[in-house]
Amino acid sequence: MKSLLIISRHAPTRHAAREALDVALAAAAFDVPCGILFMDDGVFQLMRGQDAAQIGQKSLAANLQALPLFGVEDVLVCQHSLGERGLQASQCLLEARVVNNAEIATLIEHYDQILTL
Amino acid sequence: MKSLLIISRHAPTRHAAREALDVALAAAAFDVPCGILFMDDGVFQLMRGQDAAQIGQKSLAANLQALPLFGVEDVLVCQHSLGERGLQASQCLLEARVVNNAEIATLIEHYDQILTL
Amino acid sequence: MAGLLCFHWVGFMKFAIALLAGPQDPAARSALEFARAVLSSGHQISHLFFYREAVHLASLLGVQPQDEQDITAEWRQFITEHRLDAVVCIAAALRRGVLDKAEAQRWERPAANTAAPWELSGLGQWVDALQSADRAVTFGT
Amino acid sequence: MAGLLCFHWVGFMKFAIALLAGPQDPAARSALEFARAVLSSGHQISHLFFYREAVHLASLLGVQPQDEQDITAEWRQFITEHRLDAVVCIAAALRRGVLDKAEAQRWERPAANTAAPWELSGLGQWVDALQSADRAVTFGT
Amino acid sequence: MLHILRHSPHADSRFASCLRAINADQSLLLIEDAVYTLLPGTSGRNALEYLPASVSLYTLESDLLGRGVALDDISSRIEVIDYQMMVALCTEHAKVVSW
Amino acid sequence: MLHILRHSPHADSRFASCLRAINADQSLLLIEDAVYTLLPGTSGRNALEYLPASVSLYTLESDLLGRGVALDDISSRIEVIDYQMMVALCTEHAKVVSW
Repeated sequence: MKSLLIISRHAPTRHAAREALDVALAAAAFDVPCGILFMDDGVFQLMRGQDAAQIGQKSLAANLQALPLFGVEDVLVCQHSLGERGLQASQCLLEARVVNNAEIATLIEHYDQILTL
Repeated sequence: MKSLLIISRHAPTRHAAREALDVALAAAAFDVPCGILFMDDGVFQLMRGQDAAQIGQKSLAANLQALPLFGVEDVLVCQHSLGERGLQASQCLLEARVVNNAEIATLIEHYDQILTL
Repeated sequence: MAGLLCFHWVGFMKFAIALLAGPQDPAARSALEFARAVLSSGHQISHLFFYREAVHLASLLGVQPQDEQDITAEWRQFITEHRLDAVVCIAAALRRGVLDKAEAQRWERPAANTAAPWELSGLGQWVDALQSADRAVTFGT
Repeated sequence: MAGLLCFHWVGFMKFAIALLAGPQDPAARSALEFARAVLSSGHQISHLFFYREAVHLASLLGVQPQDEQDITAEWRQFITEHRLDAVVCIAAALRRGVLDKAEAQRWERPAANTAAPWELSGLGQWVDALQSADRAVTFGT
Repeated sequence: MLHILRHSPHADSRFASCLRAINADQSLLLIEDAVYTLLPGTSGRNALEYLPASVSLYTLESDLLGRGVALDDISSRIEVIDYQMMVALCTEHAKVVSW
Repeated sequence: MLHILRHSPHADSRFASCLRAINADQSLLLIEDAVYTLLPGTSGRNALEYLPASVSLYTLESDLLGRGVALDDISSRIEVIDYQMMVALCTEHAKVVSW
């Protein structure tokens, strides 16, 4: 099996964020070794206290929490992106491993395929 | 008549650029006093030497050249946006008046309505 | 004294509301919430105009998952209930494959995917709306 | 020596190509030009997958101005001519109102707007494509 | 004049363009993903703080809550409003510019 | 590994994100609006020049010509290619990442 890293870089309010999670969950359901890296505005998906109903949306929380249950092994968040946005890993609603630029470059080398979504 | 300023801020390859020009031309056709300000990536619309057929597009040149003919009075380009992109007004395919930030703020005060497209 | 009061009393206004982004963009909801608030504040909506990707809101074919809100259905209901003019830019709609029966016949396409309360018409409608409204607000830039 | 030659000889490859952006985005053309070059280089396209706004490419209803190229028609012709598998993500398509006859009936919508050579299917098809292809290239991110 | 920003300060150059075009005595309303600009300790928030005190700043409560931006974290300079108040703001300003 | 950038360096944070993730001995291909990065005298072009010499840089000729970016202005470090050569690049690299 080729491993797959999904780089999710859209804010949770963008439909693209939901569709990136769908790809990760679909891949994991087919037993593809799969990781997900939240980067750029994608880190906003991990903010606690989002009340999506206020803006007429369905919460992403269930899809996010399904990631480890479905076997998405690596849940990662970009340190640089968090910092730029004034966020800390302790504020995240998933246990995501914080990775720096060098670690991201290594991750991208390590996985067989990368999808930026 | 209420005057209308259109701020066109998309690169020429984006469909949004064409649709912003369509609005300016439609307004001018109805004799609305109308200006257009090219800002951000919108200044790329004014670059000389674009061969749109190379990328399967129809050139924007005809629509741009129609602006003064249709009576679009002010054709303006943002100095800051040009500078950031390494461009000079002399490289533009329309005679556009270069405006700085203070002049842009004044323009926005002067026009009755502003559409960012 | 009356003059001063008049100055503060803005009165009821006619709003023109334009939407540029499609059903998947949060702007589709912002515009609807704003439109609802315009009416509930006692103002009037003189024009609704749908341009660029917003023309997809006029499609009758979208199917949303059961646990998600259907913004196109909400817009359709709002427009119908308040008998509003909802103009979809015809040039933008044709390009993106949003056709009513007349256009589907004219261009010999196999089906239509929009109908009343949506109306396909030209950009002139928006130009006109901008002239006649007291306030023009654009969503989904 | 044979080993060294083998290392440099990449051979013919199976490409999976995904497109995420719609017909109005320059990526729709980049992906098509790339796909043509894959075939003209002697390689094979094992899968085409259309996700997000790219599902609108499968609509049969778009009408382009006469002096502009019709990218959806070009894609349709390319897929038909080379008998390629062109899978449109069914979940993304339903949301955006791109339905074939079967889905239009299932969801009781008044019309269908897509048909062969486009095929509506699940994300599993893309996952499968990523596994079986030698190279996977995404356009329109 | 009322300026409305809706995009994330990180995703686009609109934020900078709007700030370059804003005059003293005008108003700025942050909606949708632009509410992320209000997060403490960010360059966007600093840029807002540097605006002249005569610029009035507003944001939509539902967009804050929807995105998990805590009301407690918002600068006291920002007035938190609802859609009815947004309509009122539009009536009080002669022009509305959406960026 | 081949990185492909397609967005204008001014419109989005992808350019910066890609540069943060790129390793020496990898390749970068600029297509579509990313060719604007090649304009002389811009911060984007400078950022490209600062990449290690071991990073190979490519761009698509049709995208340059379509946007009016003059071939003469392109740094000699950049190899100008067509779609067939882009396909060849994809076969020569084990992985392709589109930003």
